[in-house]
Amino acid sequence: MTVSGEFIAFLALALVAIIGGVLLLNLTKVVHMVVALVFTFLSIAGLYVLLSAEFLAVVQVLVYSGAISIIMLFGIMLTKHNDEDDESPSVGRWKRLFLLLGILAFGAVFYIGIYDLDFGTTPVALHENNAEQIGMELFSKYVIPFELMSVLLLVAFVGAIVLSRKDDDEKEAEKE
Amino acid sequence: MNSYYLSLLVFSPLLGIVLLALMPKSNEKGLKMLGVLATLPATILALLAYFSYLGGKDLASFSEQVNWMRFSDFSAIHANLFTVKYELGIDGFSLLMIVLTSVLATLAAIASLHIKNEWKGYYMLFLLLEIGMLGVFTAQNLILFFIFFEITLIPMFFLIGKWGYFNKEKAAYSFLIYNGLGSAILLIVIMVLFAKTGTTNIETLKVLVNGGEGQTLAAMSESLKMGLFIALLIAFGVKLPIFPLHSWMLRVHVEAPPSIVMLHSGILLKIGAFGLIRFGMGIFPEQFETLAVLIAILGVINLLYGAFLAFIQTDFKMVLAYSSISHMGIVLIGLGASNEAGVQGAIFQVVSHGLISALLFFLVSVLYERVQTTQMNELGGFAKSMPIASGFLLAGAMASLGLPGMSGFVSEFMAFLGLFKEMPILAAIGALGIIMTAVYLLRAVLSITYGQANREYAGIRDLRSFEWAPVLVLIGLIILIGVYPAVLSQPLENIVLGIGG
Amino acid sequence: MNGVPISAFLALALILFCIGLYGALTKRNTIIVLISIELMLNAVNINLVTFSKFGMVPSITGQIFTVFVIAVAAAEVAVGIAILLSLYRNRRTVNTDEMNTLKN
Amino acid sequence: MENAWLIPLFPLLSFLFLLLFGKKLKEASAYVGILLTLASLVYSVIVLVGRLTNDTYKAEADWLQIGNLQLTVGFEVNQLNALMLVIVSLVSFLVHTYSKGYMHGDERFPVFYAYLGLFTFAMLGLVLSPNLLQTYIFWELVGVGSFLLIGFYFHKDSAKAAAKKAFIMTRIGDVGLLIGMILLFWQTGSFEYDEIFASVQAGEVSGTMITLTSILIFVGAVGKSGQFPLHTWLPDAMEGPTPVSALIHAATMVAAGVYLVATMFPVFAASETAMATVAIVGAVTAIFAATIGLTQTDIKRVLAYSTVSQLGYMMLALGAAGYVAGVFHLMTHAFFKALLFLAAGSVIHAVHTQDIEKMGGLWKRLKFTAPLFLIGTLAISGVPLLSGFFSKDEILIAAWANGNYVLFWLAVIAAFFTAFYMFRLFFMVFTGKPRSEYKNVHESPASMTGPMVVLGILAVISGYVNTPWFGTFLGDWLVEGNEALGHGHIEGPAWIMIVATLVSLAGIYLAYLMYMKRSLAQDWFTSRAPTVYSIVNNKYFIDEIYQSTIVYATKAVSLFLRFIELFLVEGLVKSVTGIVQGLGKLGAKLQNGQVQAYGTVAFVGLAVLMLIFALTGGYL
Repeated sequence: MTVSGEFIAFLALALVAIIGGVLLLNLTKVVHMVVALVFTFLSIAGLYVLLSAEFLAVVQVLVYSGAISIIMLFGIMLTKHNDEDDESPSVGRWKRLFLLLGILAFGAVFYIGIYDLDFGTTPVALHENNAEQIGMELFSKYVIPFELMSVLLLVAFVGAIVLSRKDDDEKEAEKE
Repeated sequence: MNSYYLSLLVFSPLLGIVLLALMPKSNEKGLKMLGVLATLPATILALLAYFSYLGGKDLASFSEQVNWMRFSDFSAIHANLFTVKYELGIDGFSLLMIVLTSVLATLAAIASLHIKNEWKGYYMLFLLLEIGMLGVFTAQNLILFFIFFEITLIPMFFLIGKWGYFNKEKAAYSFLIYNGLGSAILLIVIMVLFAKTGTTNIETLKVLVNGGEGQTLAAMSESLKMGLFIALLIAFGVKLPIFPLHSWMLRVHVEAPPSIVMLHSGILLKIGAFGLIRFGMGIFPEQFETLAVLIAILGVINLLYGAFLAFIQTDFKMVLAYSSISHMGIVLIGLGASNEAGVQGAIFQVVSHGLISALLFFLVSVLYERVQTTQMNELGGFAKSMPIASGFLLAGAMASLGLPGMSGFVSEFMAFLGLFKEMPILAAIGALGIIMTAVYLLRAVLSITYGQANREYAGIRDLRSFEWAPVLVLIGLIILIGVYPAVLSQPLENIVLGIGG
Repeated sequence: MNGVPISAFLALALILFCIGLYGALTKRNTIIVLISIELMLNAVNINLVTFSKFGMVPSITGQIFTVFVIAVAAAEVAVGIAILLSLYRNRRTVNTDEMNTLKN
Repeated sequence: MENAWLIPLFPLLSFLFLLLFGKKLKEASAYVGILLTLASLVYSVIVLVGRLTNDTYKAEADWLQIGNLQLTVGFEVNQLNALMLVIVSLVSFLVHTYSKGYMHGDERFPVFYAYLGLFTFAMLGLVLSPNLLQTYIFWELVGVGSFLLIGFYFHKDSAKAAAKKAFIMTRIGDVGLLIGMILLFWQTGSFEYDEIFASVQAGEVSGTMITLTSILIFVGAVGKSGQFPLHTWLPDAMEGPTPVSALIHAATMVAAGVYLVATMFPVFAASETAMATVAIVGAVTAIFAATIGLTQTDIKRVLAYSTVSQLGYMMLALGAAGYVAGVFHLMTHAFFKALLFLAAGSVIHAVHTQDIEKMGGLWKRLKFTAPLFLIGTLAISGVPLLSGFFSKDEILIAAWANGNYVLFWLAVIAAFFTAFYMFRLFFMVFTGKPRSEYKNVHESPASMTGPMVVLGILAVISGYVNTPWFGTFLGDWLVEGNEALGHGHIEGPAWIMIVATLVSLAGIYLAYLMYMKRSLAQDWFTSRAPTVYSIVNNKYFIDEIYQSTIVYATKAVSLFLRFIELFLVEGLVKSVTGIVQGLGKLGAKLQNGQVQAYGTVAFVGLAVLMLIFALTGGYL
């Protein structure tokens, strides 16, 4: 296999993504964890570029690295923001081992399934006018799901607001 | 063909349950009276059936069938494929068991007059138990058998757990766990048979499994049959009980109220023997033949093991419990011989031990009611204060150790007669058990009745009015069978010939 | 033409999914659990995009689905954080092992 | 004779009647028992007389059907049966009468009579049985009767132990009988005596099988007849009331073993080994028990050991092919031993002790008892002209004729011992100075002396039915029409009779020297060989040996099994319950309410499933 530039880029991005994930598991401060994950999200965006999905890469950066991470940080700050995630080892050691074994088994099974997967390469033109292609599909073939998605988002936001406001009412009710 | 006689017989205690449910809880006399009365219809019907059989009536005319369940429609292939019918019927053996069950149930109900509290619940469960026992012996297919089998477990569990002695909960749980496991295995066997043959009717199975007319849906290999048979052996071995599956039964014997033990030792243990003879021998005769030696060896082990352990017990109830194990060994010995004499001996032993252990446990109940202990080192000299009860106790022990002229001898004799023909050496070893039986029973009974009274039992009364009935009926039956065994052997003729011939 | 095989992407997605799963099931802080779930969703997204390019029938549909997933994930995070906040107000904790009301 | 089956039913009736109404009848129940046994006796005599002129009568009815096998019950009257019927019913009747005086004042008087009835019923039934199965049935019932009567004084621990011991020791023998009987059944296809004999004589049974079965049946006889090594229960059985000892442990039940061997004689005769076994066991028992009898001080125990010894004689006779001699001695022994026991009972009744060292000088006080006791003593010692002389002589001749010279001399020595210890007993009880303060010693009532007189007469004259001088009537009659039983009378050298007489007189003279004249110190032997004395006095430590071997072995096996029970079986239980509990606890632990835990389990389950699918290729 020739070492192409694309391959080097993939390796680098993959490495960053995995390091980000591992740090998520191993860091102690919650804020640090979230920040570590931002790197993962960013490198995934890079991977999208490699996979000829420029539009998605942009969305990924915007939504994940931007919006979701920020929401998370806000969430942390609104709760015990300097909380350290001290994993009490005595309680969950067996559970963790159990789970680790399960995950390894899971990973192994899937790895067996994918390690020599190759459908052969069919030349495609996804990278040409990527955003336009997506837009065409979305507003022709997938218009109903798209609309439903907007409804879902709306409901979610309304729901989020209601949930976080409800307690205020109760508190006022308690005060009175 | 459809007479509702058997259904009436089996479900007649239901009437008692309904009436009891309507009675007020505190009406002790009424509840007890009703409880005893409610067992009578079944007894009368069973005796009627027995005498009409003696009078020449065909047992087949008692059987009845109603369609009940159907698993998908295979009627194109065969009308009865994968159907389960509600079908009751009796042959000579089950007729005897029904008579035994109903009579013992009535007597145990009388013995239950010693119960001190919660009469309402007690008698309701008691009658439910009776339904289950009667049903087990009349069921003509395996699923119905299994249902009735389970019906006996639940009331028994509560009867032990609620009205027993000090460790009653533990005894009840170990009863439930062991028997639950046993019936789980039984269920597996039934389901495999059902899946393979499409029927659970016992008579049909007897033909199908042994490659008679008609064919099974899926072929059954010899090893599968053997496996099923061994599973059956274990399932009923728990019930019987066969060493080493017996420890639950000891606890039950010691902890359950004696009136319940009368039924338990008298009937419920016999379900194991009944199942082995009916299903083990009936459906898997070849496998039975192959394992006959093993069964006989197990029988001898049971016999000796129970006898030796009974010898060192200090609690009279324990002695009787081990003696039950020992006597069930004789059933196995008879079955292991698997010739006419052996099988007939086994069946005789089933009936005779039912009567004898019921008698002995009833006397235990009488004794316990008066002195609140069954520890032998605390007892002694009862022949002075209770000569009649002691006399009956001695008579019961004599019957149990196989005194001629009583039922125990006939069965023991036939079982050994059978085994000596097939395996003389094993039988000779087993004959040691006859000596040991005498040793431990005399030791136990004499230490209660003979000797000096260890403490003053002033004002202890001998048998009271209602206590006479069970004692007299039981000892009468024991002697009747011992002197004139044809009362039992006559209904058995066809069965025994079918097996041995 | 392309030096990176399809299995490399899939393996990466698998690793990330496993990490996310492990985090989701072991971390005590609910926020980290939420984030781990996001990571799992991302791993799925990688798969979708990969198949949209290298799959049996390459097409843009995979990317469309990714868009949907991202949208749903955003909605989920919003609702999740909202629930978390209201929980925090009630119980003064974000630790999962103290949230065992299912038991009682 | 067709109604001979009624004979045992009279005592059964007595048993049932007294069981039901005994409480009301009090001591009047004695009359019920006496009358009903008298009826048996009368009928027995009629049957015997009938048998003298007619042939064997046999009747049977079906009892039990086992498949194609048909077991029957019935009765048979042949020579031996008829003779035994009379002996049993006579002794039983006499004992019934005697007990009226002896048991007077006992609060369980009716119960005693009921038990006597039960025993007599069983014994008569045993005698009438035409097949082995029925014999076995009554054989056991006889054992129960004996058991109940030995344990009659149930509050005494010694009586309780003796009853238990008697039952269990005989039970050991019974199992031998049972096994032998069943084996024989499968060999010959029948329990009927005549069919068994026919089959054996036709050579249908292999030689080893005959030996095996006859020895097993002999084991039964050994147990019942108190032969070595199962003899220990018989002396202990003296705990029962004395009339019982006279009836059961002298005249009837213990003779049942001899009767059984006599009945089965054709089978035994077919095997030399079996015959030799019987003879050897008999001779050994005879001498063995006689030596123990030398040292005992309890009046009833002396008699008990002498019974054991005499039973040994009978076995020796049968084993030496002296069928007639055995049966003859059985008859005479029944009379004189019953007499001795009843007389001993009379003595005990008078002085309220059984220790002969405390007695003495009773000759003048007990005017009836003493001479009668003397008659019995003379008869058992084999003094000429009394019954014991003739029957013992027959046995010695049989042993000599059979060629067992060792056994013959053993028997002669035993005869010497017998004469010695019996007269030792007699002299110590009745002569010398009164050794204690028995002031109001009085003779027993007529109901007790009457039976003794009858037995005394019989002890004198019963020997004359079979003598070398006046004809061997009994012997000829017994073997009439049955070749297998041997000759009626065996001719033997005349010096045997002289030797026997001399030996018994020597024994008597020695006892006279030691205990009457006291010219020979009583302890001249014991002081010279204290070890031998101590061994004999302790009955060769047989009880102790059993105690330390068989009893301990049984206990050890039991304890070992309990160990198994506790650790193996209970271990099984514990593991079953442990598994169930462990699963339950694990399940409860998993229900901790944490979503993550549930998720973990669900996921791991999924992973395991997938792993299984992956490894097995998708389908199980």
